[in-house]
Amino acid sequence: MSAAASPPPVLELSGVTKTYRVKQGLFSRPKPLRAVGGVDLRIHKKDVLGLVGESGCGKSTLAKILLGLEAPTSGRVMVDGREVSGQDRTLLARRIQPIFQDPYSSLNPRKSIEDIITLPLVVHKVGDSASREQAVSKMLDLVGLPQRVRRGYPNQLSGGQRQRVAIARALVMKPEIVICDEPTSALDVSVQSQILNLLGDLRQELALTYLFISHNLAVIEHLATRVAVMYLGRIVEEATAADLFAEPRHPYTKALLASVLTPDPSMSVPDTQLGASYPNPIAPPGGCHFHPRCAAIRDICRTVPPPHVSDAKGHVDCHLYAERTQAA
Amino acid sequence: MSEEPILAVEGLTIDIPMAQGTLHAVRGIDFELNRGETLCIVGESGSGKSLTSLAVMGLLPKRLECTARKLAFCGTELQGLPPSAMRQLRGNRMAMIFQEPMTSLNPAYTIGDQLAEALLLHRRVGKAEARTRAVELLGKVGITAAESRLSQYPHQLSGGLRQRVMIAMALMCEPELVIADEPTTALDVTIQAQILRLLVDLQREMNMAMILVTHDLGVVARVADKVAVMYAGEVVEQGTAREIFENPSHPYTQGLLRCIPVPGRTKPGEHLGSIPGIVPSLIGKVEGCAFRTRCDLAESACAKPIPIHETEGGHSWRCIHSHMDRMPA
Amino acid sequence: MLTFALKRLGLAVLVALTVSAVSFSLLYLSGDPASAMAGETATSADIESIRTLYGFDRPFLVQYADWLFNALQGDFGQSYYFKLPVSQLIADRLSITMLLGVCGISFALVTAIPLGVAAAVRPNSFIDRTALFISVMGQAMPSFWFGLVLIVIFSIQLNWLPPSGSGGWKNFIMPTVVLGYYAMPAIMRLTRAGMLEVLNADYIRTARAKGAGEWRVMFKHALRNAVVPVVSLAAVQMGFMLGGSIVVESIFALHGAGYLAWESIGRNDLPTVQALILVFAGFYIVFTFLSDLANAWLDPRIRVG
Amino acid sequence: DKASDTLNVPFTKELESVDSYFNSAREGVILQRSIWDGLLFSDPETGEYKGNLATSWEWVDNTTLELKLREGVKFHNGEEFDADDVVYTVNFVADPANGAVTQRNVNWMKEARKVDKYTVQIITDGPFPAALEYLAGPVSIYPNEYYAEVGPAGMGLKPVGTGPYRVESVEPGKHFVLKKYEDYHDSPKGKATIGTIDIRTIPDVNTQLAELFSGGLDFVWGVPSDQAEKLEAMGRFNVVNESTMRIGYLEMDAAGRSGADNPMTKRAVRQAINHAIDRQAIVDNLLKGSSKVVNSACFPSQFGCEQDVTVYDYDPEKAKALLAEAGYPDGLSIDLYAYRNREYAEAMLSFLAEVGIEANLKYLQYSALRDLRNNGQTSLSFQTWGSYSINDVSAITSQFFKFGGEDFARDEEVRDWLETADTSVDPEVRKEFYAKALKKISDEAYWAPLFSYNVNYVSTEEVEFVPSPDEVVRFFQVSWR
Amino acid sequence: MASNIDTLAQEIQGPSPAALLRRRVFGHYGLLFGVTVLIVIVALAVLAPLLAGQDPYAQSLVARMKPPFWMEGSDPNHLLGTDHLGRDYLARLLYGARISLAIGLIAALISGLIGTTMGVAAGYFGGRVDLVVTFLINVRLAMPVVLVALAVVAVLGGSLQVVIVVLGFLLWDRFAVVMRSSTLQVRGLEYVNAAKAIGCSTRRIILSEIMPNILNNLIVVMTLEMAHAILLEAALSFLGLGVQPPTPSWGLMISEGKQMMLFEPWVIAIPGVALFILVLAINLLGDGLRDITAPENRS
Ligand SMILES: Nc1ncnc2c1ncn2[C@@H]1O[C@H](COP(=O)(O)OP(=O)(O)OP(=O)(O)O)[C@@H](O)[C@H]1O
Ligand SMILES: Nc1ncnc2c1ncn2[C@@H]1O[C@H](COP(=O)(O)OP(=O)(O)OP(=O)(O)O)[C@@H](O)[C@H]1O
Ligand SMILES: [Mg+2]
Ligand SMILES: [Mg+2]
Repeated sequence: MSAAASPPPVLELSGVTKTYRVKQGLFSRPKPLRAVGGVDLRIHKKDVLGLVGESGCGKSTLAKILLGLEAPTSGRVMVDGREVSGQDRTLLARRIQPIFQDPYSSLNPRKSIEDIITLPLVVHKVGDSASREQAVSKMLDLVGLPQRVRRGYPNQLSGGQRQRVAIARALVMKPEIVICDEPTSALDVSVQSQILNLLGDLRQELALTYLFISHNLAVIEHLATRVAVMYLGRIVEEATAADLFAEPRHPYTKALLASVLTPDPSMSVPDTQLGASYPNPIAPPGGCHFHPRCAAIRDICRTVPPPHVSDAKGHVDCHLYAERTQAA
Repeated sequence: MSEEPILAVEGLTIDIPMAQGTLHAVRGIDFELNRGETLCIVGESGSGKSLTSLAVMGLLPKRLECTARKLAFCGTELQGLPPSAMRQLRGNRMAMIFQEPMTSLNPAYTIGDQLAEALLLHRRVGKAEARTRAVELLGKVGITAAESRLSQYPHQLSGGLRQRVMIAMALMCEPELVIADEPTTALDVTIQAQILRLLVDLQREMNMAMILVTHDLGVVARVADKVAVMYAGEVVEQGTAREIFENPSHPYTQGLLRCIPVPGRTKPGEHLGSIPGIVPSLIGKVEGCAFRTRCDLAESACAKPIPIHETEGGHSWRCIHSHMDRMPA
Repeated sequence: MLTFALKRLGLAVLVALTVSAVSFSLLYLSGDPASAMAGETATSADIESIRTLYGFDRPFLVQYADWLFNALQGDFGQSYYFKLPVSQLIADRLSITMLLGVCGISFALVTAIPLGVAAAVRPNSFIDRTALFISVMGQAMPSFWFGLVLIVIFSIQLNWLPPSGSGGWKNFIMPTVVLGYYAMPAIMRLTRAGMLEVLNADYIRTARAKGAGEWRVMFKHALRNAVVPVVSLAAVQMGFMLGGSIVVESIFALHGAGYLAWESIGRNDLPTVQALILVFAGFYIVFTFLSDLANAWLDPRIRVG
Repeated sequence: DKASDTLNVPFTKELESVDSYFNSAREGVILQRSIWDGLLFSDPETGEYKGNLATSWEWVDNTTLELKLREGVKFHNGEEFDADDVVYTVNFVADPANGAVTQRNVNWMKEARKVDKYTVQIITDGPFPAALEYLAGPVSIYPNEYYAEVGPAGMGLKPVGTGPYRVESVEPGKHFVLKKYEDYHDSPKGKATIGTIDIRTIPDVNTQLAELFSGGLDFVWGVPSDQAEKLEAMGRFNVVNESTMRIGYLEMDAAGRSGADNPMTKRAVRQAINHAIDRQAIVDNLLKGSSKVVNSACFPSQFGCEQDVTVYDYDPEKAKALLAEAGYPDGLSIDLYAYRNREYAEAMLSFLAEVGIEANLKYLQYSALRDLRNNGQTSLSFQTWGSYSINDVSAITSQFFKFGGEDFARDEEVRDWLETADTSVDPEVRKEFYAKALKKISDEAYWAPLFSYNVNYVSTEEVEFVPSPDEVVRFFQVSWR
Repeated sequence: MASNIDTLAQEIQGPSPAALLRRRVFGHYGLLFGVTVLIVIVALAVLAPLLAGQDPYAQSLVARMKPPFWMEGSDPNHLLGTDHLGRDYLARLLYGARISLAIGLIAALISGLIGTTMGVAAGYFGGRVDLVVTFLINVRLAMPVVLVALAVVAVLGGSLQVVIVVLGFLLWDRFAVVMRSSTLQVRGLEYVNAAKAIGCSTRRIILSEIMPNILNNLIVVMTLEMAHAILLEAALSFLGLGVQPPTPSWGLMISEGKQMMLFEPWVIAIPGVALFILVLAINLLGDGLRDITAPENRS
């Protein structure tokens, strides 16, 4: 927990921004869309950083940047203190591996399970065919798939099984960091729990670090050690899981927590106090992006972007806390 | 009880002819719904929830074979009703809200046109009147500047707004029964809560009966008066929400409840409960309990016809075990 | 909107320029235009004098630039063969081809869309199979052969329709059928596929849930969306059809632009061939442009950003 | 048809221009004969020259022909015909700068001079014995004022002449309507009988026949022999066959223009090819009708066409032997160029193959083939020549053996003999030297003369028509039965 | 009394893609018909020398225009009669199948190579490459194929090779369009991202992740273009600017037979029907392939 003494973070982002140019109608010229705007983030070894936020807020884009699938428009990505952009992509690929949301499209339907799992080894020229064979066996055991699936094809597996294959593929190179982009949101709850349990076990066993993206706060709470909340491309609050769930600070985080529906028949549907309008990412609102929906809005929020308030617990971008710290 | 149920379903069966054989997608389910009540149908993907709700609306694709001992809306048997009579009910006295707000609105027409269409089809009203009603309902579902929204096209709205439009559209004719098929699954958590709240409020206000189809137990717990838990085409357990959550009696329901992490209840990092295995295929002959391949308590008797246990409070479940170890409340 | 139109226009001009450059170099770099002009009984001296007279001895690029400069002003030069301005010649012949094209595409649309819709409404039914059969036949039937067969049946055996010429509406029936049948299968299939896809769309279920009748669902909700790609295809087909009218016109002795093209190729009448390629390309470009506009009008997702 | 007094006929080819000096097609000649008149008229049956627009003529010297003109003739537009018209027409077309398409038809004339209103002199470019033939044929007289005003283009769109038919309408290349000219002068051509001639261009013989069946056409010519036979058998149509002056031949590169090592430079090879082809079989089975095998390099009826030349009969064995003798015991491979009658060419391929000559057919457009020929790149080609229907051997031999672009013999002796014959006005001298040349051409087997062509004329039974050997349909001689 | 719940639960694996494919192939009558007919035609073409029993080039001017066996006056030596030069029609028909197949196949291969390269490059790299390729596709689509093909053949002279090459260089547009959109589609799928994240080279991604998944579309377009090329060749030959005689191309046979079509309709009927059947079979094959491979069944 003591930030100062700890070794450098395995993964560090500073000021990462990604801007797309999107065309809306046939007749309009492309407009910039800031999918990720100035994100600072650190992930320490064996941490599970939960990243939550609503659809379209830039979570997947951030994940793609970390995986080297997209180049950030600006900002730096550092792995073990070394900047990534200069590094060889294959090096990055050995250390950071993904698990995607859709277990159906994340596996090449034309390849056998064995081929899918050994692909990283083949690409990085690790071992010979015999050792790869062994590696597949080991991975299948690890993710709890029967050996006989190795000659099968993705279409013969259920969603949960496919996700296990994806996990096996991600882990076969023994990466340090696994980026899980909503790995369970396409799965049924009964399967989701299997995968969550598996991910938890693997983390213990292999000392993995996760960036875990989800919009299910219950899942995040269950798995994450730290949580970052994203809104319209920015991280608006970041803290340890315990702190964040015990004492959410940003109004958006509060609303998110309030909208978690625990299966408790004695409660009714909560009122999140959020406005109905969802902002357009192409023309984000001025000032604090969140202000049109904020329950605790003040005048300043409409015009001035919120400050970046850091403290021992983490950080929060909100005018409410800026004043409090100033006052203190 | 004295009042006639608004919807009574008995022995609803849906078979789908497929290349490999017949898929018994829904196998003899029963439920009843009274005026002003909310029934939640909950179950995993593919368990037949959507088919059941489409069957009630009479919207099943023709090639599916649907039979029931009884399928009555306000006492009227729907089976065998001529298509025109069925159309008179649809959108008028019973309405439906679909899961995908992104694709459930016709991209070629304005919001206003699509809202008005429902009313124009069933009421003798003019265009202007239909518009006024549309504006009124848009206001009701929390859409600001409703007037200007009428001339917008679906693609210009965000998902949450579109789902509100869908709700407004369903309510145009003040139906007595609304069937919402996973109305919030595709939405963000915050918006989901808003939409659910809106639905519940409107349902109370208009005293509609509502069937809410979902796979989210959290939603069920908060919204439902009655719950039907479906597994592989059968209702395995049915009862009041309180009964189901406090006294889950079918091993599947119990398993489900153990699977979900609950903030404050499950400990972070701890193993969650899980249900091993996968849903069986329903193609071909299906006998006995469909859940037995995944059930800890399975016995050979599970392959035989399964009795239904029913308590006095209307709580019933389909299992060979009548008295289960109850989950600690 | 304006920038869009301008951009499309710019692109269209660029496409047309490239087409003209490609065809110009194909045609002029090989073969000897002077000899072509001279006619069948000319001597080598005749040919030489023509060569210098018309400037065929100049460098290729100069000739192209010259041609292009004039073409931009609507002057495609003189037909070597008819000794008439090519533009006048083409204008004269184009009316028949256009008429044929319009008839052909109308025939294709009028048969293909109802068939496609009917087939999509009842997949695997008798009508679907019939439609499929018709389209498969249409795709496999060599149109020149089809034309000959029609002549044998309807002109010779039955003596119902005149085998050639362009005197009256009867003359256009067989060419229209041959040309239209060539374009029909693709349009029908696209209509069917589009309707099938649209009929499975969620918003169709929504319309039904509102209590809309089948016809309303089919025509107001489904067809409107399914027809968008059909419009583009019809435009493309129309462009192809004008180019493909060569075969039909030569079978039915219709003196349209297609037939002119064929004859001009045989006569090495390069300015005419060149201009015709450009005109056909121009039509294609114009049609696709119009179809884009039509689609924008049909599909608000394109129209309003 | 008879009921409407309209003769519906097809043209096979799109005519480039109706102005007869600016087209080079058979169809143009047909129109020319109907719309315009020449100064003279050549009786198609006897070949005798008669006065038409001229009434008498006389050679003043070797190069000056003086003609008396017919009086009282009016052009279709009412313009009066006189010496000015002749002078203007001749001087216009004889000037190469004006670009008359077939220079050969007009370049023998230097100029025309008006003597008085009804007398002109035509000055030739050197002695030109065939002058009368041309004046009776391709040289027709245009109205000077009108022609000066509209030029060839205007004449093509709205032709005006003195002929038996006036032009009602022209859609260039597509459709021509002729009307009987009621005020036609008392010409040896005779007055037209049919009121309207409606000509549509229908490129395909089949379509023409289909139209004939369905009543859209009354009269069709150039029908291939197979179809003609069938039509005749049907009994619904009149089928008439007439020979033409066109002959087919194989041209061989004896001069080695396409390469000195070209097998065609060897006389034995050329003779072998002569022996290899069963011309009689081709005539009997493919051309049929009144076609004949020709042995000399000209059409037999042409003046000076010597028939007593070496004849190469069909003898494949001898052909093989000759090939072996020439050093090709295993045969050889060569390209055969052709531009018309693909089926005849195909048949020849097969005959050549039999003696071991593997010929690859290169079937080209005429103009493309002519380019190659003029560049000396065709070592073997199947050619035909119709001599512009001029019944004089100079119209064929002099075209091909006087070191022009199409001369693949390049025989100086032959050239000199032909030169002598061409420029002499003494028929006996001409005959003698043409015979010498033709004999040598045969001996050396520079060509393989093949056969003469024929034309089938098919009409409905209402139509009365007598063909002439010059392939020219004279509408004014067609009548209803 | 094992009900299928017990058995199916054990059997985690469904049928393999190959098995699924087999099942779909045998359930598709159009496809089966197309394949069968095509196999027969290919067999006939390959075995032409054995089956024909005659030289397709051997002429006999005295035995011209013999009618086929079902008509009066037929010659048992010439089952389908003889053409205008007395060549055996059956032999020409069989050898003609070779021509058509060769033209279809080679032209489709050439255009497939061009179009696929362009389409995949455009779809995968996007940006400028895509702009250029889209532009070229537009240019190509704007050119009237028949006209350009005729013009080029007229200029270069018609021979089998020229026709094949010209068609090959003209018919790549559909490949480019389809391959581009397929590539775009596949490129957006997660497994391509996964392969990138693994560190696969661009070459490997294109060749082993993208190509296998768009191969079905490629094959479908290939068959359709093959049919297209065959029809176009026939049309060019019919118009006299295609393959040259005496090559027994079906289009040429129709063109030559056209002379007699009013009197002897079988002359054009035989090669016409042959052409029709061949193209029909190829199209049915293509349609069938599209049907059975189109929606990759999701469990
Ligand atoms: N390739 C792209 N081109 C243009 N815009 C893009 C692209 N990828 C993403 N975007 C836009 O960037 C924003 C962020 O997208 P992103 O996929 O990162 O969101 P997300 O938080 O992962 O959402 P979800 O929860 O739905 O997966 C969105 O508005 C999206 O439309
Ligand atoms: N039109 C159809 N044709 C074939 N099978 C169908 C069709 N509609 C549904 N099914 C099958 O019927 C079963 C039940 O489907 P249903 O849509 O009712 O499930 P659901 O419970 O609504 O699932 P989800 O949560 O995924 O919406 C599934 O196995 C599905 O594959
Ligand atoms: Mg995402
Ligand atoms: Mg559903």
